[in-house]
Amino acid sequence: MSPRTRHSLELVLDNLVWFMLVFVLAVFSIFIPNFFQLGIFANIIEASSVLGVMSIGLALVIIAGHMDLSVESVAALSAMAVGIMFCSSGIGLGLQLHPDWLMVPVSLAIAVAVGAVIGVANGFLIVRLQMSAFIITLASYIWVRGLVLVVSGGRSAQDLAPAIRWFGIQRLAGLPLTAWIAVACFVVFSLILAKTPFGRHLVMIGGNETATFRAGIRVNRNLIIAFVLAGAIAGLAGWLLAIRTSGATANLGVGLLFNAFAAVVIGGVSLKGGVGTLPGVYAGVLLLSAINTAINLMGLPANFTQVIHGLLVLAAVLLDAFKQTIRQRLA
Amino acid sequence: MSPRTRHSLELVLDNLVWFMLVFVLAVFSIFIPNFFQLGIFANIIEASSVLGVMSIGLALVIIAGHMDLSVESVAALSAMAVGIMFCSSGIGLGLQLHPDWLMVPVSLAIAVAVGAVIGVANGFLIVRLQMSAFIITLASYIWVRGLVLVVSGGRSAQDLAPAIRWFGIQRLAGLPLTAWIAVACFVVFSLILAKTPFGRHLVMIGGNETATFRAGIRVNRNLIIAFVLAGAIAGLAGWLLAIRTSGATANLGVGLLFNAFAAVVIGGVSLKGGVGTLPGVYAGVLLLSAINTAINLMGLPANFTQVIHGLLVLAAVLLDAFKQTIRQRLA
Amino acid sequence: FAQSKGTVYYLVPTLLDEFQTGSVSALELFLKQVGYEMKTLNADNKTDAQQSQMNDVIALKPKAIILAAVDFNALKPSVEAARAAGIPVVEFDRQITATPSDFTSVAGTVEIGHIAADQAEALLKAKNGSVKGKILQVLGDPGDPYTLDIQKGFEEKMKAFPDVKIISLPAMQWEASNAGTIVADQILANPDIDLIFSHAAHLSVAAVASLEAAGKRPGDVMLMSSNGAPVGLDLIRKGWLNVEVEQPLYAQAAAVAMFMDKVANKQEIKPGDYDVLGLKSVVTKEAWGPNIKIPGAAITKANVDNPAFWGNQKPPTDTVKSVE
Amino acid sequence: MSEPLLVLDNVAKNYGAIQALKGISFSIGRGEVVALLGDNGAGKSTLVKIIAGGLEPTSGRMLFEGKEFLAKSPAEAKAAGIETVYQDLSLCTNVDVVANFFMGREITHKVLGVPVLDERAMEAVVAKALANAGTRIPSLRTKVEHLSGGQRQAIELNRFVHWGGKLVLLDEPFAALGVEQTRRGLDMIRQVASQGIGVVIITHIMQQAFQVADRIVVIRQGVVAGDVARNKTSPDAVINMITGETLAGAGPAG
Amino acid sequence: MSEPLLVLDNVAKNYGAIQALKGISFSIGRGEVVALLGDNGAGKSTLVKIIAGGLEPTSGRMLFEGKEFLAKSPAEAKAAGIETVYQDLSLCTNVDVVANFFMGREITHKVLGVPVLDERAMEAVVAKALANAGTRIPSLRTKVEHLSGGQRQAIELNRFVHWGGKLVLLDEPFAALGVEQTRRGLDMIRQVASQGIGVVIITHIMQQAFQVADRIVVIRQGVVAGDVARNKTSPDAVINMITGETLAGAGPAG
Ligand SMILES: Nc1ncnc2c1ncn2[C@@H]1O[C@H](COP(=O)(O)OP(=O)(O)OP(=O)(O)O)[C@@H](O)[C@H]1O
Ligand SMILES: Nc1ncnc2c1ncn2[C@@H]1O[C@H](COP(=O)(O)OP(=O)(O)OP(=O)(O)O)[C@@H](O)[C@H]1O
Ligand SMILES: [Mg+2]
Ligand SMILES: [Mg+2]
Repeated sequence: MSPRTRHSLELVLDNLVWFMLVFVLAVFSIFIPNFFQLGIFANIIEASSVLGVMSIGLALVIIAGHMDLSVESVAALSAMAVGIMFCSSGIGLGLQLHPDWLMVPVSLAIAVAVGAVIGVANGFLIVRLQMSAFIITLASYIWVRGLVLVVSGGRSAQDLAPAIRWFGIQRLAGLPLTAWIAVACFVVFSLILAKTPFGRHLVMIGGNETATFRAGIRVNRNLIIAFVLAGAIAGLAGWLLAIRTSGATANLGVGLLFNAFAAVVIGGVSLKGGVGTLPGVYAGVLLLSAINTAINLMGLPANFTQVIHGLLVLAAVLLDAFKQTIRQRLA
Repeated sequence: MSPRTRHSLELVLDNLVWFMLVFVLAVFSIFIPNFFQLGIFANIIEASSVLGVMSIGLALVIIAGHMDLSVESVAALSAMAVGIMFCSSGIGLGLQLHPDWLMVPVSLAIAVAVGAVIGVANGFLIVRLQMSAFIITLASYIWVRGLVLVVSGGRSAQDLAPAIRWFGIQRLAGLPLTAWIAVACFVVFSLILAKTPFGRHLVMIGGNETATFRAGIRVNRNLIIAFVLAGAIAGLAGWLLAIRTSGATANLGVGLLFNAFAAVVIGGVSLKGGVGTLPGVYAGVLLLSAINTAINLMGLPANFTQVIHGLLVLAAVLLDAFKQTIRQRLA
Repeated sequence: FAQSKGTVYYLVPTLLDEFQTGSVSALELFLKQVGYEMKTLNADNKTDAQQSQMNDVIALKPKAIILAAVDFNALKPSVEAARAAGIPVVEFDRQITATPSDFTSVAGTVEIGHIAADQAEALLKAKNGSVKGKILQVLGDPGDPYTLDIQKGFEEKMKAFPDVKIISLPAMQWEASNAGTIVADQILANPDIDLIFSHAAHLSVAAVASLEAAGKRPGDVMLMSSNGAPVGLDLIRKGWLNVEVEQPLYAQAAAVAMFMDKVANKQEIKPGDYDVLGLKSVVTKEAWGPNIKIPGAAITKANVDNPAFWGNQKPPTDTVKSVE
Repeated sequence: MSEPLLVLDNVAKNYGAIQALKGISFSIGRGEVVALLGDNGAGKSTLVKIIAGGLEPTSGRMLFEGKEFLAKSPAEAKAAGIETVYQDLSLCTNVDVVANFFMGREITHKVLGVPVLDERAMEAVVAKALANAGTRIPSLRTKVEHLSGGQRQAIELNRFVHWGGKLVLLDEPFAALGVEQTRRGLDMIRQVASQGIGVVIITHIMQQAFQVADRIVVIRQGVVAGDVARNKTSPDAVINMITGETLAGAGPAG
Repeated sequence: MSEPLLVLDNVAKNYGAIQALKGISFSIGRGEVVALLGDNGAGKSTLVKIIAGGLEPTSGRMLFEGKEFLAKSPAEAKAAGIETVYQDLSLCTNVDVVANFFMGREITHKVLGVPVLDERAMEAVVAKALANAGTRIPSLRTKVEHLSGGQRQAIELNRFVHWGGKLVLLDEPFAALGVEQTRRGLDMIRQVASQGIGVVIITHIMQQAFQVADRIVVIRQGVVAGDVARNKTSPDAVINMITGETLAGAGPAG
């Protein structure tokens, strides 16, 4: 075949998940009543913002050859911290700052800080003590969620300060600001990963840690930064979560972790490390969110939703299998 | 240092998790009132049987360089199948076979078969389509649990046929037969992994799949077998779960997956594949079970338990970190 | 309450839900008043975990075990084991009918569904003149019998009204933002939804957040939820929530305390009417043993500030006394 | 010589846009040692992988013992009697020397009908093989990850002798071997050939080629640039074939 | 010659029970090329890793430019001016040639104060370097996993030239290189040395050693078995030093 057709085909393959997304959306629009409307598409993007942000941090550590199971609990803890401080009812203390907008940076800073601290803990234990990231962050996953229970006493906070809620309500081009924040994060971190030495190093560490170590790259430092980033970003996700639910409950965010992993993998990131891009991950996130929304609109008996959900995810992934076969053809 | 001391030290390190277990048990016995009694130790072993059996299958695929997230849901499905057929109340159909003992092999066969079928599906997709085991089995994790919801309608079955329940009640040397079944599984599969060509091949595949492929080992065949085994063993775990519960509930076994992973990793199996032994895994299982029991007996405010649990797991793992440092000394 | 009469264990199914957390403090309070220490174990919604806890607690030989089962009937074997070991078992909040127990104090989840149905009927009639319209029912986890029973009760009563359409969707694992997504999507797909019924108040909070984000104001869509958590009451005060079906948490807990002496000492409990914190309650002898039923109530703007509602977080001042 | 053992007929291989092999044709006789020479990136390893069943050719055909032949997998090639030593070593560094030596062909004895590994028997064989090759290894039970480059290559090189077969493909088998080990390796190859086994050996060291080979085949940029009997050529002549004139335009080619 | 660049004083290394190095002492001068020879498993790579900061010696000391020296990590060694080419290639096969060539030392330009990779500049440098080395690579943007053994080694070997430094350690750098590439490599080493950079090169091919080295150091079973100026010895003599008489007792030791 001609180099040009080959080239364009390569392009399609490299961005397959995006084409999958379009395909899936098309199918849903045709077969699911009420699916095809701007509002729904806006919902898909809006609903994906928390998961999306969380997936960024997760993708970073996975690309660097490790993983972080604690992101879900970290997000919950950050959300709870924000909730307790800036909610006016439930267990909220209803903290007030003047001028009001001051609460935005402060709450954000708190959320991110909480996440970063746990990220430091994870990173330190994993890198310095050379422990398996899986088991360390699994422990964090448990004890951080436990911490949420402790600080909240199992109760919930609601009525987030309007100044903060504003991000969830105010819309720009039909999308709430929270969604735009997620998009912005993807743009920024995509650039960092693709264009800066730091990003390049993460990819190479994920590919061959020994090689990078021998080449004089400060592997430990980079890895710890990656874990801190993962934590901090999870904190941001928690902030968005609090805004979305206008407060925080003890079980907030339960189940996000698996979706984040699914999104990352569907997005083309290899769990072996060293392979993957963030735009792909965002496509994966949107794909999952689309599937969720579709299920909400299909109106099937409640106890069928989960099977359908699993099978749809599977289907989405199987599409990806074609990639291999087609590549074979090409070669 | 003298070769002999070195040798014995190596021995300790290689079986560190067992020493950790003894250590932990000792500490608990000293500091937790009522912990030190045969009944409690029996409980620890009894409570660990389901988790233990499940961990065997998981460990096999992980050692072969892959993973299986579906084991938890598979166990639940098998349990539900057994529950629906042989339970006399709830959604149970109260199937009767004569002579009674016939129900034992039949129910067992059903449970194992259910698991094996799903194992085949996983294995086929992963090996033939060369998909990431993580994402395929993640999908299974979701849809299989969904299937449980569908067949059960979210309801539960109780009053398992006494002939089957018998395994959970009849005790041998203070332990219910279910516990002995788990122990037997560990013995058998430890031997298979360590002493047979099949086991050897799994380990080598986990170490370097290309090499084994080039050496003419039927990699795909071995891997599919591994996944089928994982499924079938999960089915057996489900059977034990049903016996333990004397029935099945829609969300039976939720959370076992994480514990299984923790046990496997604490047991010294590397998630990168190619490293690990089953006795170590059993030690890991007992360790986690001991921690759980300890927490139940400590009688601390309920909303602190989860934090404690996470931190104890962490502590258990950290002990493992010494291993590295000591090895350094040795070298 | 001078010296302690001994320790009682409370096996709570989860602490990720305000009703359960509330039950811990309420039981602790009332049991103390009648002279018992209480220790709590949290099963995190895991049936098998709760079974292990039963086994372990049995080894501790407490005065009694108060069990709020993760799954209504799956703990049958454990209950039997405990009673065989001479430890009385009290069923709290979640009924176990498969095997006898020493005392049962539940609001009756199906009944909650019935009350909710009555309220829905009234609300729809008020809005649409007759009982017709669309209801979005946000369930909890589809694997949780608690939510399924409420659904059962609600739907069997609503059957009477053919032109009421009910859309039911589960918020997996009772997670709030799942509920938020469901509402956000449905409000677009079915703009004509009249009433949203969430099976827990904290789900309503997320629902409200989504409505707000969709530009709705209080009253545009009617809301109703069950279990009477504080968050629900706040939403009523704000005008978002029309009705909260309250579960009489305090009364349920008080009842357990009132009969604890009899339970612990294995004396029989006489059927009849009892006054529990001012609520008229009936003790009956059922196949599964003595059973006290305490009517749930519907909370509206009218009575929202009544301190009897546990959602107001004002534990009753008058102490409970053991039944003689 | 009788009909050749293996005949390559215009074998070509593309990796995506890259033409690694543009059409290779030559043949190997029974008991013949062919040295396959060529510049880096000429396509030697690619060719070996195709014969060994690790890669599918884009076009062309092969005759093995006169019959049409195409191995879908290394297992098939092995079954047909083709042993291969790959350039990028293929050992499982997570297991010990013995396990690697017997990878996929473990010696077993039945216990209650179940095949059980016979470690002792295997260890004895390995010890003998490595002794003959003159390779010192601290302990046959050390994991391969703890071995030196040469020690690893020795394991891989000596495996094939043990299994014989009909055709042996050696992709730079001496690259990491010591002087003595290389000498013995070359002797071994001659012995193997004398048993009527065909041998293809890839190397970049001229003397090695001239010491052991009957025929020399040179590949340049995916085509056969020369195919001569050893005794009819000289190292310098071969080197010219390898480099060709094209080297002027060395460096990255589009 | 002035004070030596690097002095090894009785450096020893144990891996658990295995004594890989029993006490090595020799020195390398500025601009001097030392060929480090030895049998498989003699301890050459171990020694290199110790100097390069990848391994901690069990005992012994080193002097670098007269000062006590012990690199805790490769980064430290690099900072001190020691460049290393490892025997087991250390490339990230998941990224392209350019990325590997500049691993850890990327060329960047600031954009709003943020360092951004300057791919064009880097690509130009790599193209030039590889052209000089006479290595053909389809495209500098192909991932290294798609390159041939020799092509990979070429990348690694040519990195160090670009970075110079004070001391260069080459562990069998030509093992996979073609004839022409090897020739150019040897020339390059002489050039590097002529700039006053010390070079340690490990190889199993006598001519290479005799072609490039000023001095030849032989290690046998972890001890220095010989340290002679090239022009005072002969390949055969060296080979005897390498193999020694001990070979009688070859095969698994210990
Ligand atoms: N998997 C692959 N994908 C793309 N190109 C490849 C792949 N493998 C090899 N190539 C290219 O094919 C050409 C031939 O590679 P091959 O490994 O056969 O060379 P070689 O003759 O073995 O070289 P060397 O002597 O260095 O081992 C090289 O240009 C290489 O870049
Ligand atoms: N990580 C390790 N653990 C244990 N033993 C090791 C380790 N690395 C090397 N050895 C042993 O130390 C000895 C020296 O190894 P080294 O790699 O230095 O040899 P070498 O001289 O480089 O050999 P070659 O010429 O084959 O590369 C060998 O016997 C090897 O088995
Ligand atoms: Mg090659
Ligand atoms: Mg070496």
